Amino acid sequence: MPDVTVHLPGLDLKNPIMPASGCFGFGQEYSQFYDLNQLGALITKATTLKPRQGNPTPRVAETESGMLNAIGLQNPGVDHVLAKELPWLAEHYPELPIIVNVAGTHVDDYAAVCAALKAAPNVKAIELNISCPNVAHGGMEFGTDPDSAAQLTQACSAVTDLPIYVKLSPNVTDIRPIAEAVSRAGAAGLSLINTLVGERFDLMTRQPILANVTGGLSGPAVKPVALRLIQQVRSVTDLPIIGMGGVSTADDALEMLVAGADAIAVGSANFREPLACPNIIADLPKRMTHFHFENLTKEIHWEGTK
Amino acid sequence: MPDVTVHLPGLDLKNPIMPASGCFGFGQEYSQFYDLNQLGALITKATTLKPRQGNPTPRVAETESGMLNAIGLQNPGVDHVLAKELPWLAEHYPELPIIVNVAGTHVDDYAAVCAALKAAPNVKAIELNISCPNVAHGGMEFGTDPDSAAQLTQACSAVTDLPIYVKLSPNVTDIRPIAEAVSRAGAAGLSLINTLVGERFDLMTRQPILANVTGGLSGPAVKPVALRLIQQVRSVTDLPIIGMGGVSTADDALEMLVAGADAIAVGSANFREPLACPNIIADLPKRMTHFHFENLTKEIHWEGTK
Amino acid sequence: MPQQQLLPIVAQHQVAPEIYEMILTAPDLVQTAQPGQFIDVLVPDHPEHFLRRPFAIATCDAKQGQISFTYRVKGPGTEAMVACQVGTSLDVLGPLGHGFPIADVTPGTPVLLVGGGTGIPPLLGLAQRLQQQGAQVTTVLGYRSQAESFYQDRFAKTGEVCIASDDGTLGFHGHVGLLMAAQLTERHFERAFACGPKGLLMAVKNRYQAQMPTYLSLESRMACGIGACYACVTPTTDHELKKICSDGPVFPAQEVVL
Amino acid sequence: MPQQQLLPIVAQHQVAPEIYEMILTAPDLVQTAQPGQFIDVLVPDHPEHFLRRPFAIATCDAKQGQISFTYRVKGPGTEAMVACQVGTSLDVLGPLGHGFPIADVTPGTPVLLVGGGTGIPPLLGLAQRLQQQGAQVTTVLGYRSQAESFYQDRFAKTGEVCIASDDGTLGFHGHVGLLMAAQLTERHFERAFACGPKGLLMAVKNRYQAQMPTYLSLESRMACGIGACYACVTPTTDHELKKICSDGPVFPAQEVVL
Ligand SMILES: Cc1cc2nc3c(=O)[nH]c(=O)nc-3n(C[C@H](O)[C@H](O)[C@H](O)COP(=O)(O)OP(=O)(O)OC[C@H]3O[C@@H](n4cnc5c(N)ncnc54)[C@H](O)[C@@H]3O)c2cc1C
Ligand SMILES: Cc1cc2nc3c(=O)[nH]c(=O)nc-3n(C[C@H](O)[C@H](O)[C@H](O)COP(=O)(O)OP(=O)(O)OC[C@H]3O[C@@H](n4cnc5c(N)ncnc54)[C@H](O)[C@@H]3O)c2cc1C
Ligand SMILES: Cc1cc2nc3c(=O)[nH]c(=O)nc-3n(C[C@H](O)[C@H](O)[C@H](O)COP(=O)(O)O)c2cc1C
Ligand SMILES: Cc1cc2nc3c(=O)[nH]c(=O)nc-3n(C[C@H](O)[C@H](O)[C@H](O)COP(=O)(O)O)c2cc1C
Ligand code: FES
Ligand code: FES
Repeated sequence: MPDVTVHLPGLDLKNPIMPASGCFGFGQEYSQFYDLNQLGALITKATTLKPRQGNPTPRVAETESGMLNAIGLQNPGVDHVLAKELPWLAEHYPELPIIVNVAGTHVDDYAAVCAALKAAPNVKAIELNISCPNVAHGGMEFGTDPDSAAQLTQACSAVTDLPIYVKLSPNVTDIRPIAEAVSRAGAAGLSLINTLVGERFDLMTRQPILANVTGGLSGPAVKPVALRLIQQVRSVTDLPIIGMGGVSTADDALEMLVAGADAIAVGSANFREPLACPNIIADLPKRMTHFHFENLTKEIHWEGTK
Repeated sequence: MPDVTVHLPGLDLKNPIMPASGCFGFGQEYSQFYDLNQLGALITKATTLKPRQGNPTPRVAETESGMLNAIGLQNPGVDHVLAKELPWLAEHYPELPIIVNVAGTHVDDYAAVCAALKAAPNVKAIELNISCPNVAHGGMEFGTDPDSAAQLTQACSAVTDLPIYVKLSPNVTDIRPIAEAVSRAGAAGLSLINTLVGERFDLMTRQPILANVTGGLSGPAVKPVALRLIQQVRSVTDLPIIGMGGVSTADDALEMLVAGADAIAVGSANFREPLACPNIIADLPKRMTHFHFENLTKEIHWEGTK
Repeated sequence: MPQQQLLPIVAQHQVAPEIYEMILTAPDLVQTAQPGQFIDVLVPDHPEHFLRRPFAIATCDAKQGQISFTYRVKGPGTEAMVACQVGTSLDVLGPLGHGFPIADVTPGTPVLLVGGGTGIPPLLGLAQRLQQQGAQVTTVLGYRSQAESFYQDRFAKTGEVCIASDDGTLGFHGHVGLLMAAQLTERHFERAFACGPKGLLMAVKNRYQAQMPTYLSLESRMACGIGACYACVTPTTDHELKKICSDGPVFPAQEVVL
Repeated sequence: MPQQQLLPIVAQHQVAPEIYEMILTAPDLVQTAQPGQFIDVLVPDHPEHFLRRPFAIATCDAKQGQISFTYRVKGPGTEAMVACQVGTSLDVLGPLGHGFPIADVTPGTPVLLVGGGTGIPPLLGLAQRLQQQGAQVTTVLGYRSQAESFYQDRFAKTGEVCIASDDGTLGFHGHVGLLMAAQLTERHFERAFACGPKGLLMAVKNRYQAQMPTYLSLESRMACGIGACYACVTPTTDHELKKICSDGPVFPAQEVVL
């Protein structure tokens, strides 16, 4: 039986598969379909200091083998997350490691959310969202500039002992300097990719389908871009990488691990197939055997990234 | 009957559909399947000053609803193109407007190709490829820096009377300054998008599928990104735009025209469906009628870009 | 509790131009599904159509263990569904959302149903259930034209039916809002239910929400269909956002801003 | 001249583990197709599998107007093809490329065919055609194992057959290169044809290219299949690049660098 455990800062995972931020709420909905204890971990919807209403609707559109979303960080705010969502998870899935995706507009509010999360013992790591393309001040500015990204990472690390995984944007000319900057600034790991910016038009109305005009592209369509960015970032840093972007099968997950990821988040695939995560988890050992993988350590990363 | 003609600098087109560079050779192969006179125009494979061998194989890989290529600008060089390819087109399709895609490594060799093309009367425009992601010096440096892009555009405009359409890269944090820079430098139009950088791995060998490691992603998967970039560029310039990226149907073409394009190039779709271009050309008037388009003037661009 | 199931297609037929009815074997769903709930359907054989498509359950036949839904061909997904063969199966999530609240409707209660276009099918199941409960059902149906009309005969078996068409080729000439203003102002109802385009929902909301319990079924582009992604929200009168997929799709008219 | 056609599937059956044979009605193709040419197949019902898949034509039955090809299930595209039903059609481009040059092979000429794995099927059609022309056909076939072997009986009808298997469960123990070295050095042939993995092609090239006209069928990842995209090139001995799809897939061994 191949070994599917992975060990990352703050996260001892029985398998590398976790739902991606924003695609799984805070877990309650998908718990109607299966026991979330099967998951390696769970990444929550973005959490901001104050509740946020997000963007007007329509907020989603379909694209070939993918989708656009412009949710705009709607969330109930960190107080509610601490009072309701995290305790629900702790009560029903006490062993499940939770990663809270933290978003904001300034260094201060990001840091305030990070500091507040100390109160929740089931939170094992923070994913710092510096790459939301869907709100005017959704952190995307942090995600496209190495210095701002580093400052934010440093400020957040200063207020929490939790490991911080910085979630990078694919919408940049060169992702490597940003990865290097947050690495130097104290990131415990990296998460990539967030969504690519895209849009669609309705031919009858000749208007953009999304009320926000642009949205974030995700799903199988973006997988080759995610693989490239993960491999490029792996080639400049040893930090653990939570890889994501178009994973729907165990083979997709393995391909991303070979590219340089250490764990895998599954986003939009949940919408198409509510059992996406448990299916991948069930298939993973079989596919590892098929492709002669014994474990999921750094050994499996493509040597070209080393 | 809706009016499908479009009128761009150097190009009076009976319809807006043309095969994209690199996906149609110099026309001979697809002429086995249909009469190329049906096309609005034809964009050739990249042409460089000297013949080029391109990258090692494998050069292509499949992705969900898309493909990666790393051909690496293999082409017979401008002399051969002038001696054989363009005359063949002139002989068999004397009325077909040809746009030659020009690539290079330095300002000088780009300009030399542009100057040489004067000799071919059927060449009606130049597409300046400053965005090939697949060779170390394939112009991608020009495509990611506004100043270099502008210098190159200026140098090329100086040596030819042909209108120059500058082909932009999607692999940048912000495409608008580059579009504005080449516009000021004398571009007659813009072409976008070239391919997104991506890669794939073979799970059995754990090696990249492409010998070049990375390749350019094209096909339906990239369409929403193309639509976004076309709309964004349209919002900062009045230059005509040849739009491309994932178009396989008349509806795709219309969506791109609404986003701000003035003509449409069809690339990878030719591989899947050799009749992609004539099919789109045949469907276009029907779909225009269905969606109440009377013509394809700037009037149909989404007003948000104006 | 929503389930994911592969439901065999028993029949599919066209009921009007561009409008098809699909009947599925769904012995579990018929046990629990309420009028107004919906299913989220994976388009078969088209993995490139990435998202599921939500459709309201039209009718539930508990005896046969079958549900039906009725859809308009709008885009590539519904286009592909027309080609689905009897005997193959659809991958379906359901029942999803909350249906029309009717448990407390007592025999003899006069109720009004107002539907337009593809908002009509779910009202058919609702009308049938209300009739079974002994309610006195009046249905107002709005079509584009006679040629595009469907299901009048089936509604006729559930009670009184008033029909409007945009072009006047069938029944009242004009939209259902005008029909209600012209023909129903004197009539007494104790509950109103509506499903259809925004203008229709507005007309019903404005006319009835102050007088009687009024329920509207809303639509929105969805991704997850179960409340996890925040794609489908609608603003409420108390400045909150509710999820149409899991808090709705049926809402009390007074609760939502259209 | 290649054509695009919808070719009905007459039959599909498994010939070995993971290896399937598909028979298509192709009255036009059988007129012109030459052994060694290939077809480029669109995977049905899977628009997300964007590119066509190239497969060598295995046999041509001019009387029945049918062609066959034989494929190994490797990835998602061929996996999906296994599910194709008889009666449905495949969207096919073909015949593509240049086949094995055999027009000038005269009756009685001893010819050698060497194939391995999925390189074996196109040699079957070649062997049949050479036999019809009166050539004296010897075929060397390499399999992984007896369990994964196929078509020996059919080759037996065309002449002498020598078989090797990697694990020794069938015929000679070892790859075809070793078999040729062990059993065929004394034999006289006047032409050699090979199709299979790179190692096999190298062995044939090295052993025979100096002695007699030797032809190799190459493979490469393709996009257009017709010479328009430069995806599938192979280096030649005179430092040029040739397109496998349109200049090949069959090349004189002396012309190409493997
Ligand atoms: C709760 C609910 C119940 C519905 N019930 C019915 C019904 O009974 N009959 C019926 O004909 N239609 C119904 N619809 C609308 C139906 O879901 C869309 O018309 C359908 O999904 C369009 O799919 P397509 O493939 O034709 O279009 P595409 O344009 O290919 O759809 C692309 C994506 O957009 C979504 N989408 C497109 N248009 C709409 C829309 N108007 N509303 C919601 N999502 C949309 C699709 O679900 C899909 O995810 C309902 C919608 C909702 C939200
Ligand atoms: C001229 C020619 C003739 C061929 N004849 C046969 C044959 O008779 N029988 C047979 O089993 N196979 C043959 N092949 C190989 C066959 O094309 C691939 O095995 C098949 O395309 C794999 O598709 P997939 O969907 O299983 O794999 P995927 O991994 O899904 O394929 C993805 C893409 O990569 C391409 N690809 C993957 N592997 C290969 C490969 N080894 N060679 C070329 N392209 C590949 C596919 O065509 C497709 O475009 C031939 C290849 C060529 C070039
Ligand atoms: C509907 C939706 C909402 C998302 N919300 C967030 C979010 O709140 N925070 C975040 O960091 N990423 C968010 N993402 C991005 C995903 O976490 C993930 O990075 C991206 O979708 C790529 O993965 P996928 O292709 O598997 O979906 C969201 C994605 C989708 C589709
Ligand atoms: C095989 C292949 C070769 C290409 N070669 C060139 C090229 O030589 N010059 C160029 O400017 N673009 C080249 N492109 C990019 C296309 O012209 C086009 O910009 C891109 O593929 C997006 O369009 P599509 O999605 O319709 O393919 C190539 C694309 C492919 C797939
Ligand atoms: S569709 Fe996801 S929350 Fe409603
Ligand atoms: S596959 Fe395009 S040139 Fe051979």
